[in-house]
Amino acid sequence: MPVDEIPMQRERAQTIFEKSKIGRRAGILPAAEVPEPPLEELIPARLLRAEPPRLPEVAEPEIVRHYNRLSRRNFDLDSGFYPLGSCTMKHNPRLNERVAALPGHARLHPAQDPRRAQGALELIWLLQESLAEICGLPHVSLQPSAGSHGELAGLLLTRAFHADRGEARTKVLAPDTSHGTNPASVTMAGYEIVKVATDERGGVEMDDLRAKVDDEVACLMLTNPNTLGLFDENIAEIASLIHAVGGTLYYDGANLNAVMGQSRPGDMGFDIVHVNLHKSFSQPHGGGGPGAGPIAVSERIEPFLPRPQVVRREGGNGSGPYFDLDHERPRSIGRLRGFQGNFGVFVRSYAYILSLGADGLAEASETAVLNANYLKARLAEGRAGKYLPVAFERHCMHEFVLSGKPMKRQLGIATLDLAKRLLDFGFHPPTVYFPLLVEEALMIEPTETETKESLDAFADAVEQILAEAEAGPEKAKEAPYTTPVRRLDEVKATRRPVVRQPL
Amino acid sequence: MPVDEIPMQRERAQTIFEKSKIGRRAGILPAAEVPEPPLEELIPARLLRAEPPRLPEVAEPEIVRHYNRLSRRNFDLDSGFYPLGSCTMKHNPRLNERVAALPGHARLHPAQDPRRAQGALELIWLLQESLAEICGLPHVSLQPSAGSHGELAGLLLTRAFHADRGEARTKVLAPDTSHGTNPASVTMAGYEIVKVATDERGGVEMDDLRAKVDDEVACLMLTNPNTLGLFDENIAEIASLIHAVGGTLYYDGANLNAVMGQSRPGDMGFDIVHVNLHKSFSQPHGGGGPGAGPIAVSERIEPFLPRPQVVRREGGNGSGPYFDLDHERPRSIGRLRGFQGNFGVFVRSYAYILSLGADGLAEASETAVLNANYLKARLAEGRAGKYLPVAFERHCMHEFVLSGKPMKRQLGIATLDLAKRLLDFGFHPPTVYFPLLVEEALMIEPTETETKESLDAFADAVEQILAEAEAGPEKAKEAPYTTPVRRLDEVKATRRPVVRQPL
Amino acid sequence: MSRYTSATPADRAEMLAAIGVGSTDDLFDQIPEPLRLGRPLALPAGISEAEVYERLAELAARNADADAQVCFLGAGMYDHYVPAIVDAITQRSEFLTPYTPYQPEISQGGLQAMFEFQTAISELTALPVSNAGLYEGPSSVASAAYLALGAGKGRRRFVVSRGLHPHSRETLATYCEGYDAAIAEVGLEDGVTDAAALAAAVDGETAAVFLQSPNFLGAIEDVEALGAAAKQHGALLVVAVDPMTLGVLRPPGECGADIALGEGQPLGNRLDFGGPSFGFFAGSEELLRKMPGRIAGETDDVDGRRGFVLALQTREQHIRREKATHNICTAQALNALAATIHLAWLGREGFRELGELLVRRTAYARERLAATPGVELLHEAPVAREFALRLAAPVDQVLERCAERGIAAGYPLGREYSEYEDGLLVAITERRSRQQIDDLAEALGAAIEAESGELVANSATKSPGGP
Amino acid sequence: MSRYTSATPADRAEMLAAIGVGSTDDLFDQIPEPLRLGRPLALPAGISEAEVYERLAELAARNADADAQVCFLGAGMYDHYVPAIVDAITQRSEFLTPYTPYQPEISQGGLQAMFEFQTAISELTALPVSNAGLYEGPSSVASAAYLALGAGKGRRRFVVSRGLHPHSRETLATYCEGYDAAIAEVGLEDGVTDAAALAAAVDGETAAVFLQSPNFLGAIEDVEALGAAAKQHGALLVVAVDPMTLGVLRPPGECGADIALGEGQPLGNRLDFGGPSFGFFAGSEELLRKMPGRIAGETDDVDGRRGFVLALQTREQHIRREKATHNICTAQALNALAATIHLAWLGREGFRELGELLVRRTAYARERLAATPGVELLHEAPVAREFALRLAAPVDQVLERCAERGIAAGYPLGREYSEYEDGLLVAITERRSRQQIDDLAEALGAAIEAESGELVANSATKSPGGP
Ligand SMILES: Cc1ncc(COP(=O)(O)O)c(C=O)c1O
Ligand SMILES: Cc1ncc(COP(=O)(O)O)c(C=O)c1O
Repeated sequence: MPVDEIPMQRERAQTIFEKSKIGRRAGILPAAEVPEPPLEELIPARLLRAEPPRLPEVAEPEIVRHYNRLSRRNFDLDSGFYPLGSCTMKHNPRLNERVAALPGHARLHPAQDPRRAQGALELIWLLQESLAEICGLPHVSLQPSAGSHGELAGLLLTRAFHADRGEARTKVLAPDTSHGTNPASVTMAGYEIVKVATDERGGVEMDDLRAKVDDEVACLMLTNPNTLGLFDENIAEIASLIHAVGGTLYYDGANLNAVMGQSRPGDMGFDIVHVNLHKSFSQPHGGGGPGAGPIAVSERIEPFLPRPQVVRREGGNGSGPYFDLDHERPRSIGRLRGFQGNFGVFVRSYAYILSLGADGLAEASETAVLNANYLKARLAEGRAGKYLPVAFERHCMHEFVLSGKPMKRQLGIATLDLAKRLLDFGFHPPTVYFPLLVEEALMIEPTETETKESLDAFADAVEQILAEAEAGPEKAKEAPYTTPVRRLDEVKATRRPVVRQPL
Repeated sequence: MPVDEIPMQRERAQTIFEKSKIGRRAGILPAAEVPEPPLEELIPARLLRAEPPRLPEVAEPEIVRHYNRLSRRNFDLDSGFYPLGSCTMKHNPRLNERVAALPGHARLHPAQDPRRAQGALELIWLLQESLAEICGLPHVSLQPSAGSHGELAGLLLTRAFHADRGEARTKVLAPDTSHGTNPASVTMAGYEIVKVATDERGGVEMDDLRAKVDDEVACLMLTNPNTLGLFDENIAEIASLIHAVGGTLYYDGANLNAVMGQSRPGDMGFDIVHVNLHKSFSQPHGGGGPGAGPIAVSERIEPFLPRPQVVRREGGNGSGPYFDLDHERPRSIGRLRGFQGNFGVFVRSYAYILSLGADGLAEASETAVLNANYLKARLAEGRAGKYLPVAFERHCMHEFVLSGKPMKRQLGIATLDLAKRLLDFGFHPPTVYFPLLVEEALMIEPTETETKESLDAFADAVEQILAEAEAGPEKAKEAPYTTPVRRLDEVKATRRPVVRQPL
Repeated sequence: MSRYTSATPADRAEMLAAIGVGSTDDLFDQIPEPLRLGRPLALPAGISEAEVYERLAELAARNADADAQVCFLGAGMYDHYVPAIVDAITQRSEFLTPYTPYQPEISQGGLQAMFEFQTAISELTALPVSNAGLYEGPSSVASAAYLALGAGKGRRRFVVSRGLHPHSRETLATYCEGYDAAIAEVGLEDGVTDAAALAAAVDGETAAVFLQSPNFLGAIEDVEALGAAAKQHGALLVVAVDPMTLGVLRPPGECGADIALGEGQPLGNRLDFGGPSFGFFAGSEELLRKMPGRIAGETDDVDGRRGFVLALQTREQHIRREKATHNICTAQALNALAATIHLAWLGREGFRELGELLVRRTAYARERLAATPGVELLHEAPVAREFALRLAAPVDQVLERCAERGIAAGYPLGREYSEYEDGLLVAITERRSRQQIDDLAEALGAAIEAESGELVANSATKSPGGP
Repeated sequence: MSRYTSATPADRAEMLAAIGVGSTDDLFDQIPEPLRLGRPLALPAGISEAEVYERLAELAARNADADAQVCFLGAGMYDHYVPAIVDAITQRSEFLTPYTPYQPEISQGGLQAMFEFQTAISELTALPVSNAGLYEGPSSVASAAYLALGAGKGRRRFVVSRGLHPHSRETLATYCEGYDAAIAEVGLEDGVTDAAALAAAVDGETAAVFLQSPNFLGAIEDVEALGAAAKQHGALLVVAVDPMTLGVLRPPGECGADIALGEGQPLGNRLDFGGPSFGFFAGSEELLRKMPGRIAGETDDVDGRRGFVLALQTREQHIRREKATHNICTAQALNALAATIHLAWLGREGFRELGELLVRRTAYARERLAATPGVELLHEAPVAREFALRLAAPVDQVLERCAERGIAAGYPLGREYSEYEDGLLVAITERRSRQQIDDLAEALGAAIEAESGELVANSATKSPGGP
């Protein structure tokens, strides 16, 4: 059968600006209804713009087609398995989109008088309470806009906490497996990052930790389970070491999906936790946001929480309790952003918590761990077991890390090649080359919402790709073949950056 | 470069029933909150079902993936050019979906007391008034659910009209170019269809018409412009011929998109018109509905309109006018369906009329005719002009018909082959093999919402396909190559029909 | 004015040149001058999207919808919860905007969805063949009659239970003018079809017998027993059913029905003031080639891939024209898809559980309301999700008082049944909580008590009506 | 409980067997017993979708949103009409559910959308390079400060106009604790930044000068003139702008700004009680490699097809870690897409027209309200879409009275500016009709008149507050 070029590939990329034609338009505006003097009569000419920005001129039907076709050039969670480690690509319920779109939520102005935003403030308060219970810490602020924002908040809280005690500490410890946002946040908060080694069980190297813990240490940042998908069994001892020198313990909650209703950061001894609502709590990732990174903290950190804080007050003269924005927080670190945070995200995550409830959340984590260990077991068989050994041989939590080192040495294909070849099989590849300490790392997080059939199909695909590679590395090295575009020249994009459409 | 199978084709069709696994589920229900006796205590066992229907057992994430992936196996108007003749595949504004979804519309129960559905009844009334003006006929009923339903309504109105005058006529005339629903409706209405020939200008053959007009003729059904996309210049004379013998003149409004604000069926002498809201008035087709087929009628037909009719009444004792359902219509033909018709469609079409307004509607028809004539001109050039002559050489209205006869004889590829090959170029083919009197017909309706660029690209594709065919017919005869499935065995589907998933 | 066109002045000039005319007006020359409108339509000028939205939001705000009122209205359409995924999927352009799948190679999504829908309906009704859907409920009844005429070699008579939805009976009567067929109606006894009268009414001229279960009064009919008469005289047995009850009620296919049909709205479709929804239509194997509407069938492509097409098109108007089994063309594909998704979401267990929930909450509500002073049962027949009451005060005024308390208490039977002027039909869905049912009882009781006194005064101020 | 999992008991058994453990509990053994929760979370049990919907609808109903009130609130977020296509497109799974585009071959949709967004922002601001978006407005200001520190070789001082949004100033202060940098604030004169004071405040230690135009009081700043001081001392000039005004106001890039940033909500994003929206961030060519956040760049694939990738990733935390230009990872891609679609929908002409409409309606409203007894202008500086008033009666009570008439009359400046206790900030969008503006004037006048009398009594009953 004669084959034509794959339709997607035949269609060359063209931006909406290139589809512009003078005189076309989509939206029109209401009539002014008021006097229409020349603008110069209202605003001095030197403050006015000579030429309008060269936005595209395209009619609505072509705008719709442009973005609909563009959308098909994305792989998405609603189309297939997306085991991107550390990203918790779990099902995004459409119910959450529906309730977030209710006018009472979506059309509420952020500066509305709290007395006329009681529903929104109560929802925020209810979500705060829910996250406090899940994290095992009494106080929550929903203000941070993402995990990294939560990290910065946590470090600024740490700084304020120490300053309040008249101390100026300089160092923040984090394991070498930590996510890039951790050290980046440390620097932004004005601290110096100190790396702690990882032991042969994949946990914190205790001797190295002991060696580095002193009273210059402001904080230890941990992810637990960590980015290897392993729970650090020494967490209790770690906590007491840090607390002994007066430091705070920060929990990077990106992996909370492993322990909801099973184990709580607060009970592990953490002082500050951030939660990625766009991971464990089903906010869709949107191709790179929006998300939200609420923080839960212990009593001693509470005084420093960002302003404003949503509080529940007892109503005066017999009227029931009501909800308010508390700006009077003298020791607060202040604002991290405008208004009350990513409220639309709060609505979705609160709907998710209501839907699952206590038992549902526990079952979600339990199944996430079951799925991960099952896939890990499947990938310990056959060729995968031979070429892609697991980095640390023990039960994992919600994700696990394989090493492509033998595959690279024996078959001549790198982790990147395997990832690209997986694209031809209709799977999103795992996270690759992270964590850094595992050579040719493949970090796999199936999540609880995948079927056994999906996990099996993925394992079979890996097996098949390795079989292809035994016959020769070319197939994988040239992959992908069936994607809208094939391997892209990333070096060129950085060497000679073109970051906008020339007009 | 080694090519893998096209992703879409690699993915074999599997129904949701085949994805079922015992014990899985998506939706759950609220608790009963009331006593829960065994059903047998409430309903006699012999009236109860032993085994529940074998519906699929699938969790929500897989349901979403199933239908999302399925959706990509459709070609749609928001993805590309869709010049399906007689179907008016014009842009479907998303605004219309938004307003139709407002709870006040979407969640209104059809049996609501008219005094508590004033907004809905007013909207219906406003749409009736708008269509009356557009059609040039004073009275409108929105009840029919589609064009064919409107046709049946029109013929039953005709029957009632004659019966009221003590006449029982037997024949309905329609040109040989008429759409299949016309004769089918005629039979359902208990009439005998009589075909009228088409003249060399593509209009009604007047001599044949004169020969067939007598007092047995209850009605003449016409589409004008007709299915050849040509306006019948003799319409005035035709009307007087029919009226002279006491028959009614029915206007099949499927092609109204050609004449909005330009010419009105009522002014042409028609008594009854149906309008396809899912064509000229932008209701999305939904892959085969829903639609709506309102009818506009003249004074003499009005007494027989379906029940109930939405009317505007002057309020008693000083209160303003209000809207009501009028069931008291003694000479009415009665109901054609339940409740008030496809209200959700009315909302969309009324929003469309509000958006365009008087000038916008006229401009839409003007541009539809311009686009059709331009594409016709483009296809009169080069190979298309040689192998695909236009059936009737004159200016067309909103669509035109080509004949693939020379192409078939000289290049050995049929209209069907051309259509299938167009699929590989990312175009929806025109309507094929209709109207019947044109051999190897290709009926092309670009609509007003297409860009010149789309029309040019389509003409270029036809040219390229014909060039391929000059080199040999195989390419087209085996097409398509890049679609999710290739040519399907339709004979098998009818010979040994499998119309449900075996379980 | 909002336009969705792209032709710029420059485009127009180029295109006119290519056509070889000076202006678009020349293209309209073929319309005789006297027939050109020659003036703008008498409609307002077009307005912006924001303004259209405001205008329609104002109209919508003047309707008491099922969010604004607690809704116990039924009579064929019910306030079920439509899962969010139904909207999310049906609003995808790929399902929303295509035409009827005439080109199967690029329409597999829609065609497979039809095939899945047919399978689901076949399962619900326990009949082997289903079409891909018709307009809605009542007109589907008329379509079944047309089929029966075709199948019934010359028989031109229909026997219809008075329990069949009034809109269905009226629609059938309308169509029968064209069918040149007669209708005999059989009354109700204690809420269900009078079996003796039915047996007496059916004869050798009868093409089909029409029943509905649960019938319009909510009563579950003994279809099998009633159907015997039809079988005996070789008439088709056509049964209209409420699809939401088929998780628990014996399906028509097991009761001897030749055709099962009904209003599909309860399955994944919103109320929409009555439409669009869809009608479902299933039948026995023998009727396959006589069915109205589209039918998707399974087949293979040239490479052996499984695929779906519109099967048995020779039944249809675009091929068979005046000899077609029906005139339907555009139907309700998207609404049928919504139903298919809703059914998959409920699943085998959920669908049965929903049926049970309806039956139990309905039993509770029926008992609770019947215990209210001034309220009694209109009939004692078993019910599934809807039931009929008699009120000791004028129904319209009672409804008005309940409405003022934010409750749409039910459907006044007097609208359609003169013999039940005092009748109220109450519908239950999973959205009607026990609390809401208790509130209804409270409101009904209060309204009846209030009305019992002041009948005269009240009805006086009512008469001409007005909003 | 609603679950989204698929593992049936049978699945679990098979999977556990393959893993080689007896129960999932064994898998949690790695968590030391004392750290296992060992009890259910103290949260309610899960409920059905229909119930969750009801619950959230009840909460939503207790908010006075911009449908329930006529909204003149602004202060950084504005009630613009979001075209229907924005929702339709951004709700498509293909845009809604992917992660950040780490695999460009299957993320061209998102990457090209970023590239188009960057182009649009670059056009609006008249600056050559834009990133793909940051969290929101105020935190973008703090990000600019971080960039300035990096670029400013040791300079640790910022000069900030008091016209910069209070949330931005407060956020900057919060971040500066970590930056170890000082902030000098420059006051306002007649509504605009005090030029002399600004000139005096900037010195050789100043890393950046922050202005906002229109500023928080709605006044348009003479950015070019004010910026001179920054240029003179080699400090970066950072200008926060309202994107909706850039169709008519001189863009920052033409006023000497090194960085232009702002709150993106007015572009295609709904109010959402303050988020999610996005922050935009554009700068001069030299700053490209110092920019925070994602940046999409154009390139080719191995076959020469045009494609897009995340460019300059060496700036970012996942590569550069502690030396990264910023810590941001998940940002606001979907919100930026909404803006891109909205801008394409408005188009070159529509965007300019919208700016003109805002300016003219605002001029009308400002004049109309200033003519109301008890109302005067807080400043006379030129404005674009928002303006400040002084009221002759306590602002809170006046607002309360307007609210009772269904009008959110504006933002009480006293909340953030003690010097403007009597100040009211009024915002205009294309959704605020002339009629609504006239109604506001009427309501304000009436409220002030009513209040002027009964100050004492009124404020007494007010104090503790409560809903
Ligand atoms: C372990 C870890 N920490 C922190 C983050 C940062 O979270 P966010 O992307 O929400 O800023 C991520 C997200 O990728 C992560 O995986
Ligand atoms: C000319 C013509 N008449 C009638 C019809 C039937 O309209 P509907 O599909 O709405 O029943 C059509 C639709 O294809 C048509 O093209």
